[in-house]
Parts: sequence; C-alpha cells; structure tokens
Amino acid sequence: MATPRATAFSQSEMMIVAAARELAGQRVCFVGVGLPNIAVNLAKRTVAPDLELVYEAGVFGARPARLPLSIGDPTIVTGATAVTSMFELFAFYLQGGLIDVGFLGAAQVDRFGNINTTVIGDYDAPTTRLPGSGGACEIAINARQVFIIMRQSARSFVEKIDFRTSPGNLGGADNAARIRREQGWLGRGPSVVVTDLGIWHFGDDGEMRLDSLHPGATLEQVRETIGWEPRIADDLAVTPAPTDEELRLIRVELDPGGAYTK
Amino acid sequence: MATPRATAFSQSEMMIVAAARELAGQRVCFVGVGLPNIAVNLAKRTVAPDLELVYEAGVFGARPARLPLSIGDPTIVTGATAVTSMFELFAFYLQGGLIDVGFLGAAQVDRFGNINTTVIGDYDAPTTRLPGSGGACEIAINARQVFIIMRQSARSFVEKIDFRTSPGNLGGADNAARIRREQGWLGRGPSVVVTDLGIWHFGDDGEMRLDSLHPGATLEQVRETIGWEPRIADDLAVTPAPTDEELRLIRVELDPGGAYTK
Amino acid sequence: MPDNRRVSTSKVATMRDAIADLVRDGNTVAIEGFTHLISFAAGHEIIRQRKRDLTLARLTPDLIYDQMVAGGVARKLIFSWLGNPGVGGLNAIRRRVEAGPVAASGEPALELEEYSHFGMVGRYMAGATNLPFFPLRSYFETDLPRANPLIREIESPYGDGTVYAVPPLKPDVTIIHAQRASAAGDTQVWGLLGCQKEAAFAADRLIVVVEEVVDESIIRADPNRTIIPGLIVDAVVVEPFGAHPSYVQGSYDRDNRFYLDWDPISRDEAATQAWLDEWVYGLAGRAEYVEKLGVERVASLRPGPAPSGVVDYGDYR
Amino acid sequence: MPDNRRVSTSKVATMRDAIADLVRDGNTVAIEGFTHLISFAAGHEIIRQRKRDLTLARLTPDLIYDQMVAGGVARKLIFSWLGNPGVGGLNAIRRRVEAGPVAASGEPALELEEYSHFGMVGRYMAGATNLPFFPLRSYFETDLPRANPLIREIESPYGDGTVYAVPPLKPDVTIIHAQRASAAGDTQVWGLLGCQKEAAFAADRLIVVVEEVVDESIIRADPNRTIIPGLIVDAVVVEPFGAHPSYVQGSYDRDNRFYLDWDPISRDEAATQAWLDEWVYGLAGRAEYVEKLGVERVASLRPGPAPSGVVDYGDYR
Repeated sequence: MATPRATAFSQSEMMIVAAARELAGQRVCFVGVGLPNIAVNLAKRTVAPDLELVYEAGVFGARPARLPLSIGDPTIVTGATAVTSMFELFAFYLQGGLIDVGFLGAAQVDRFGNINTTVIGDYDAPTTRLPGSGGACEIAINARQVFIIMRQSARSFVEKIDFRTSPGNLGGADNAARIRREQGWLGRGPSVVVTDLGIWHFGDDGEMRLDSLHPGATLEQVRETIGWEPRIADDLAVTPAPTDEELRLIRVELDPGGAYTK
Repeated sequence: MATPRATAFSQSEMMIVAAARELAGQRVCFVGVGLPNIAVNLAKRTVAPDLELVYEAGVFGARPARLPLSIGDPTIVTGATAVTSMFELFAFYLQGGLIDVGFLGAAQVDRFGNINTTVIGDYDAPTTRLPGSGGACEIAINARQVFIIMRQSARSFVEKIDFRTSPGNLGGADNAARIRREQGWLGRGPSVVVTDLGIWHFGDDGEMRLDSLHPGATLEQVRETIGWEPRIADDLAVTPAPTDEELRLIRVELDPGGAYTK
Repeated sequence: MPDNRRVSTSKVATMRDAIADLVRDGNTVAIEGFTHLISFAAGHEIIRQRKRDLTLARLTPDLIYDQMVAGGVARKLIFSWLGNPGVGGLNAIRRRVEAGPVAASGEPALELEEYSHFGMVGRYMAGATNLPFFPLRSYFETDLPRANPLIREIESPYGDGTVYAVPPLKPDVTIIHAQRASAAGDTQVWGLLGCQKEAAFAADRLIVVVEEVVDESIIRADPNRTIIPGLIVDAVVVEPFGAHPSYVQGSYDRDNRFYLDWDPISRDEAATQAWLDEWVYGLAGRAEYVEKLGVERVASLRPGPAPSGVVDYGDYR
Repeated sequence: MPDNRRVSTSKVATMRDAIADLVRDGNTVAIEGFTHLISFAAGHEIIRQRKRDLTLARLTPDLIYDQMVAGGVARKLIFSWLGNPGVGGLNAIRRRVEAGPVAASGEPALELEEYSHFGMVGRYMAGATNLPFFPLRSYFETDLPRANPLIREIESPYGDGTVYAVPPLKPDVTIIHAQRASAAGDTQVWGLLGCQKEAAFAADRLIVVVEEVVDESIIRADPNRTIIPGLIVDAVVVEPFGAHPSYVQGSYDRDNRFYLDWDPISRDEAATQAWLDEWVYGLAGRAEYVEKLGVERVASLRPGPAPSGVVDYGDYR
C-alpha cells in the first residue's frame, strides 16, 4: 500500500492551519480580518465546532455568506445573532471578560511577546507611521489569552521594540504575572506565536520558545529572521502538514480567491 | 351683556392649570406620571406646543393613546419617537444637559426648595419610610430648572427637612449658585412651586415667595399649611381661574376618568 | 462561504429547575425590568422554593419584592425607589423597615442599601464592564452619601473638580423576562429596555424567562434587536404571561387592578400570607396561575396590533 | 386621549448649506461610522468648500480623512487606528506625518493625538454624558500614556487599584450617515452602530445624512430602532449613495475596488490632487458623483433582500 503523497501547500496555508489547531478547546474568540478570520473559521469547522466569534465592529455570532473583505463587511451582520454598539462590544464583551482568545498581529514583537503597531523610529518623528493601537492594547490586557500571528523577519522579531502598543509578558513571566495581578488584568497575556516558519509558545520565564518547526522550514531560516538568540525546545517537533481536508476547507470554502493564502 | 359665569373647578385642576402655564416657552420636559403628566400635556395643547416629553422610563417623543397609568405604561412606547435604555436616558439626556424642566414632588420641602422623599424621622429608624430618590436627586442636579408640584400642609412645608434627597437652593441663593458653579452642575435649581393654594417663585435670596394666590384660597390658609413665616409678594396676584378650554382639555382629553383631578 | 452553523445545546429549562439549580440561599439576586417585563413568575418560584437570606437588588422593588419579602426570602434590599407605582407604598417591606432593628414578627429588620436610579444603573454598568467604579454627576449636596458610605467622591484627573462614584454590583443571579429568545438564549426585547442588559452582563448566572422560544432564524433575521447573547445565558424558561401583573410590550397590558388590589392586601400581614398561600404556595407554577386568573381577565389585557414594519439587512454574497 | 402631534419644523437642508452653516474653520469635526455609514459626501463637501484648520476626530480615519488631509482642510487628527482597512496605509496622511515638523510641501506636519478604539469611544461617551473623564482598563504597561499625556491614571475610591481615564471629546460638529430619518431628524440605523450615538450626543452641532427621509409614522412604528432624536439634530441632508465607497446595510455594499484603487492614487501627490479635481472640486455635489460613477457600478453594489421580520408593539388604548 503506497503512502499517499502530501498535497503541496503554501507558507500562509501552514500558518492558518497551525493557528486553527491551537484553538482546540477554546470557546469565544475576538476576530480580526485576514489570516485570523480564516484561521478561526477553519477551527470552527475542525477542532473547535463550538467556537463563538466576536467581531470588533460589534457583531456576535456572525454567519458570513462570503469571506468578509473588512472587519465591518455587511455580510457579517446579515444573519448574525447580535449586533451591538462599539461601546458595548468593548465594555461588556472584552473588558467584561467574555473573550477567551484575542488575535494580534504586529509590526514588531520582542522575545516576551510585547507588541508594537504604532511607529518605527522615534514617536515624534517616526521613520514609519504604523496604524496604532486600534483595539489591540485592550485586547492584550482584557482577552484571557492572546494568539499572535505574523511572518518572521529580522525587522519584525526584534531585541527591542520601538514603542510598546500592546503589553505581552513585559520583562518576563514573574514580573508580568505580579503586575497583572496587582492591576487586576483579566488577561494572562500571549500564549502562542504562529509564524510562517513555526510555532512558539511562552516558557515559564515568559520568553517565547520554538516548539515546532513547519515542514520545509529550517532552524537556519529561523535564526536569520529573528533579532535575538532564539530559544529552541529540546524536543523540537515538526508541525504536521495540513491535511487534505484542511486545505480543501481553506481553498474551496474559506478563501476561494486565494486573497490571503497565496 | 352678562359676564359669563366661570365654570367651577377643583383645587387639583387649578394646580394643573397653573403648572401648565409656567411651562410657556419651555422646550424639553422630563415627565413623571400623575399631576405633572397632565400638566405637561395640557401645556403642549395650550402655551407650549413645541414641548418635547422625555419619560424617565426611557421614552422620547411619546404619543400616548390613553392617559398613562404608570411611568412605564406601554401606551407611551407605542408610537413614540425613540425608546432608549435607562442608562442612555439618564446619561445622554439628563446628565448630558438636554432637559430644560424636571418636575419633582416631595414629602417635605423647605423654604429653599430642598426636598425630602426618603424618610420621616431618623434615617436608621424611620417613622415613615418614603420611596427614596428614584431619579429625583439627579433631576434636581442636572435638569436646567426644576418645577415642584405638591399640596401644602404643615407636615410637608417644613422649617427643616428630615433628609435632603434632592438639593434645591441649599442654604440660600448666593451659596447655592457658588456651589453649583464650583461643582459644575448644569441645573440652576428650583424655579417654581405650584401648590393647591398658590404659585411660589424663588427670590434673589433663594427663598420661595408667594407670588400668586389661587382663586378661593386665603393667606390664612397659606400660613396654616406652612412651617415657617412665609414671604408674600408685595404685589400678590390672584391666579387667573382655569379657562373653559383648559378645563375641557383636562376633563375630556387628559383625565376623563378624573383619576388625578377630582 | 457555506453555512457556518453553531453547535449550541438548548438551554431551555423549567422554572422549577432553573430556580432550584441557579438561585442559592444567601445569593444576591436581581430581577430587573423597569415597570415592563418584570418576572413575577420567577419571584413566585423563589418564594415557593423557600429560598432564604437573599439580597434582592432592583431599581424599583415593586410588588414582586414586596411579595418576596413577605414570603421571607430576603434579608436585604439594594434599590433606588421603593413604592407601588401610581398607588402608594410597599407595605410588607415597610413593616420590615419601620419596625426598627427587630420587627414585630420576630424577623430581623430588612437591611437597606439605597441609591438613585442612575446610581443603580451605574452600579450594574460597572459590574457588567469590570470597572472598579462608575462615575456620575448625582448626589452633590444631598444626604445620600452619608446614608450610604459606598457612594464616594472621586476627583477628575483633569483638574476640573469632583464627581461621585458608585461601586460595581455583580449579582450572583440576574433574572429577566423578554418577548422571545432562541433555545440557545439569544434574547430579543422591544419596548422599554430598563437596565436589563447591564444587569444581565453583570451577573454570574443569568435566567431569561420568555413569552416564547423562537427558531434561531427569527433572531438572526434582525440581529440589532438582540439585547443579550446566548453566551451569557444559563437557562431559558418559557413562561407565557410570566410577567403578569406587569406587562409585555405587544403581548399584554399592565393589570392595574392587581396593583390597586395589592395595597389593602399587603397592609394586613394575615391577608398577605393568605394571598401567598392561594396564589403562590398553593399553585404548582405559572400555568396554574394563569388558569386561576381566568381566560376573561387574560383576554382583557391583550392589546390590538401595532406592527413595527420591516427593514432590509441585505443579502451580501 | 387624542392625537398629541408635535409641531416640528423640518430640518432638511442641502449638503452645501449644512456644511456652510455648521462647519467653521478651526472646528473639531467628527465624521463617525465604523466601516459602515461613513459620510464621504460630507467629507467631500468640506473639501469643496475649502474649510481650513479643522481638527478631525474619528476612530479610523479611513480614506475619507486621507482625502480631507490631501485637500488641506486639517491641522490635526484625533484617532485610534490609521489605515486603509484590508489594503494598507493612508498615504496622504503619512506624507504629512512622516515628513517631520515641516512637510516637503511646505505644509506644517499634521498633529496627531492618539488613543485606542475603546479610549476614543470612552472620550465620546464622556462628552455625551457630561462626565469629566471616562474610566477604562486599557493602557496598562504601554507607551501610549507617555505619547499622549491626556491618558491619565485614576485611583478607585474603593481601594482596589488604579485604572486609566480619558477626557471628554465634544466635537463642534458631528456628521453621521444613516439609513433614514424623519424631516425632524429622528434617525434610525441598523447594522453596525459604531459609536455614532455617542459622537452625536457629544457634539455641539449635528448633521445627519440619510439615504431617505421618511414619514414620521415609519419612525414611530418602531421606536426601538431610533438611535438619535431630532432634538439634537441641526440638519437632515438627503444624499442617496452618500456613504460610497463605504456601505449602507441593506442599501449597498462596500465598493472594495475603490479602497484598492486609492492606494496607488494616494501614494502620488499629483495623482491625489488630480483625483480631488476630478471627483470633488470638479463636481457640484453627490448627485453628480453618483452619475459619474455610472449606473452599472451602482447596480453592482446592490444586495439582495434580507427582511428583518415584524414585531408587534401593541395598540394600547
């Protein structure tokens, strides 16, 4: 009996599949558009059928008839369970502690999962002006845990971020846990970083550790795309490749145009 | 040509008519049920056709098909312009400064228009437990001005109220104006007290002054039903009796059962 | 993208089970609804199950808390306006308050913690949004902060003076009545909204009592009408006419006769207990209550139709 | 009780008159709407009338503020997220920010005052409700309070720690787009609500732009759908398709092609100004804009029907 040949897949598809699998057992997810949206919807069809989707724009229980093009696409409203004002969404759902997982992307991240989406360079005279916080800073503080999805590069995985927009594990786990407790945060901070090369979890000291390398990626690539000497798990795994069913769901149902997954 | 004989009327009818006339020129009124409700609706049909009615329960632009039996009667909802949550009603409309006139009743009032609706006797062991503030304390502070409607009696018009639920002119006008300014109140406090015997306005020193005596009422009655030596205007007027049209509106349209006006 | 169906277990329960499972002796319970949608059915079941030592929170305790206090379930009230609206006082409660430290009946006096309406709403708001306080421009120059030391001053960090704060209120159980919900608990209300949403999100456990359970597709056809997501609902109880003698917009009118009748009944302790025997302890639940009320009285409270009209959400695919 | 008709003067005005009368040089202006119901028509009229020195407030400046900044109307932005959603950056704004104190064009750099989404919503909330600050659990351990000293700490009066506060934002003018309003300005919206209500109540003056003016009876048939009362509205402008290229739930879809097209246009200053000449200065108003867009493109954005269903408010008399 011949072993079936694995279907070819892109790095983006691997990222999405890896992020979706991390959602196993989660209940309520704060959804952004793009990769997180596809990952969340893939998880709902595979490892987390009970996942409830909360969109920042004020939608709960969306049932989009097409892939939403923006975070406020009308297709997430029609047929949803509830629509609320942004005040209520942020106050009752997010700050009120109902969100289990929030997704964040970043222009810069450091080893402790602290995130910059505000400026590259000096705040008052930036080299690059980035979008700013949006809801990211309150997601980082109030969502029970945070998943980070972003591609690795020496510009983005940096020793020191230029501006802290959203707090991660601050200067390390002990310090972060104490500060969160003292300030009454609901969030426990970042739990996973899914990149195009692998899956990082946060160790007891609050620093990210590469636990799994995606098929085809190398440790050399990992080191080239990161600004500090990365911690690698002793029992480094290889991420199982996307299954045919996962790829079918992405390609046929979730992103038939390949807008996010090429 | 014979002078037409005036139609007989009750003290309650006179109170309602006097209160309605005071609303001339006003724009937005916070409505309670009972006498204020009838007064406001009479004003809208006579001296203040542009009056906008805001009900504490969360209704703006009510068009009741019958006399509402309670502040939350379903008839004030059907056909209204807007329904809001109580948070929005109190926060956006009242605290936000949109209310020109709020009506208050009272178990006790003092010469400066300070009001008690909480307890008679000691707070911790009251002789009579009254309803409490409800929205009264915030109406007194945030409505641009306050109209008080209540019957006079020695038990209710007292030298010293047992509990200050809603602030009036505090210890006098100068003091009250300074405190309101310093604390940033939107309200200028009480402007009129309409009773079954007459109409009181507040003088420059913040004390109520009898400016008009209702037809049939005497100064002796006024003094018997008040706990301090009342101030009487030099040019004390006699309140013009209700017109036939005012009485018709009350009896035929606003309170055909005579529930509030007997 | 094809159907994205949520796998949701039904939360539909009987009133008996919902109260037995979710309301525990000593709990803080909020049955909310400002004049509209007051769950008398839940209040009666709490009396019937002889719950004890409850702290009852509600802006306007109304007849339902007067009955519950008469039934001996409460040790404390948190409120802003204590009365029978349009009629007078709440007599069972007043007997437990005016008697001083120990009531004539031997029961301890009811503890009172009082605010203004906006103060109570602010407390639920702080509870629902995980804030340590809610600021408001009430209470200036009144005796209320002296009567209730939980009402405190707070200074603006912008140097422009002081306002007042109230602390969060997080009921152990909130109970609301609504026109309709799906079996998963997605709940829609129209007419007066009171502070049900705030009280619901503030609660640890939430019971939604409805006139009818509807198919999820009816909820999803008008998502702006949803005030509470099934996510925070622990039980959906179907109890038609469960808000009587208060009312449900579009379904039935307030039964004003009962509000008037309650005044003389409640002035007399024996008459009050006899009423509880007849209408609460003596009945298995709301269905028997409605039957006892009689078809004529129920029919007399039905309004004529006043349809909302339809809006179009648009089908985007 | 018979009819209780309100005597209300119509507030219907042309966009030209509304902007000319209500928006003044130096004003703080908020055109709100989170992805949905963005009044591009009002933004274009502000450019066309060459208003100057405006402070523009908005959670997500989006393409409309990029165009307004390119048109030279703004000296400052108050915002929480600066981008072309799903596409990239806002290039005209970035040119005025990244150039340092004085932009290459000779224009002064755009002043930025930034918050998070909830911080902006809290600012409108404080403005709408006359609070000196709004408290929230954001900003802990971030650089935002250092970048913006108006974000301040505030201690709970209950001894349980510190949260952050934002100050009230009270725009001189707020402009919102809605599905419908009466001539008196009573405004109904469905779909995403953003923070339009808060921004509207916070404003000194309010312009409501609608797809259609409807008879008061349609508003009154469904009062829970009303988000803004005519009481606070200064002008009602009827401007069908006035939110294009953003969208109106049930009326038209977001024109994503334009969001993509704007990226290369806005990267080039000359192309940007040419676009403004062609689509803003060169047109008298929105009707000409829609005509220029063409019937085919407009038709391609219309969704199929998805009716809300009807609820019954009940006729109580």
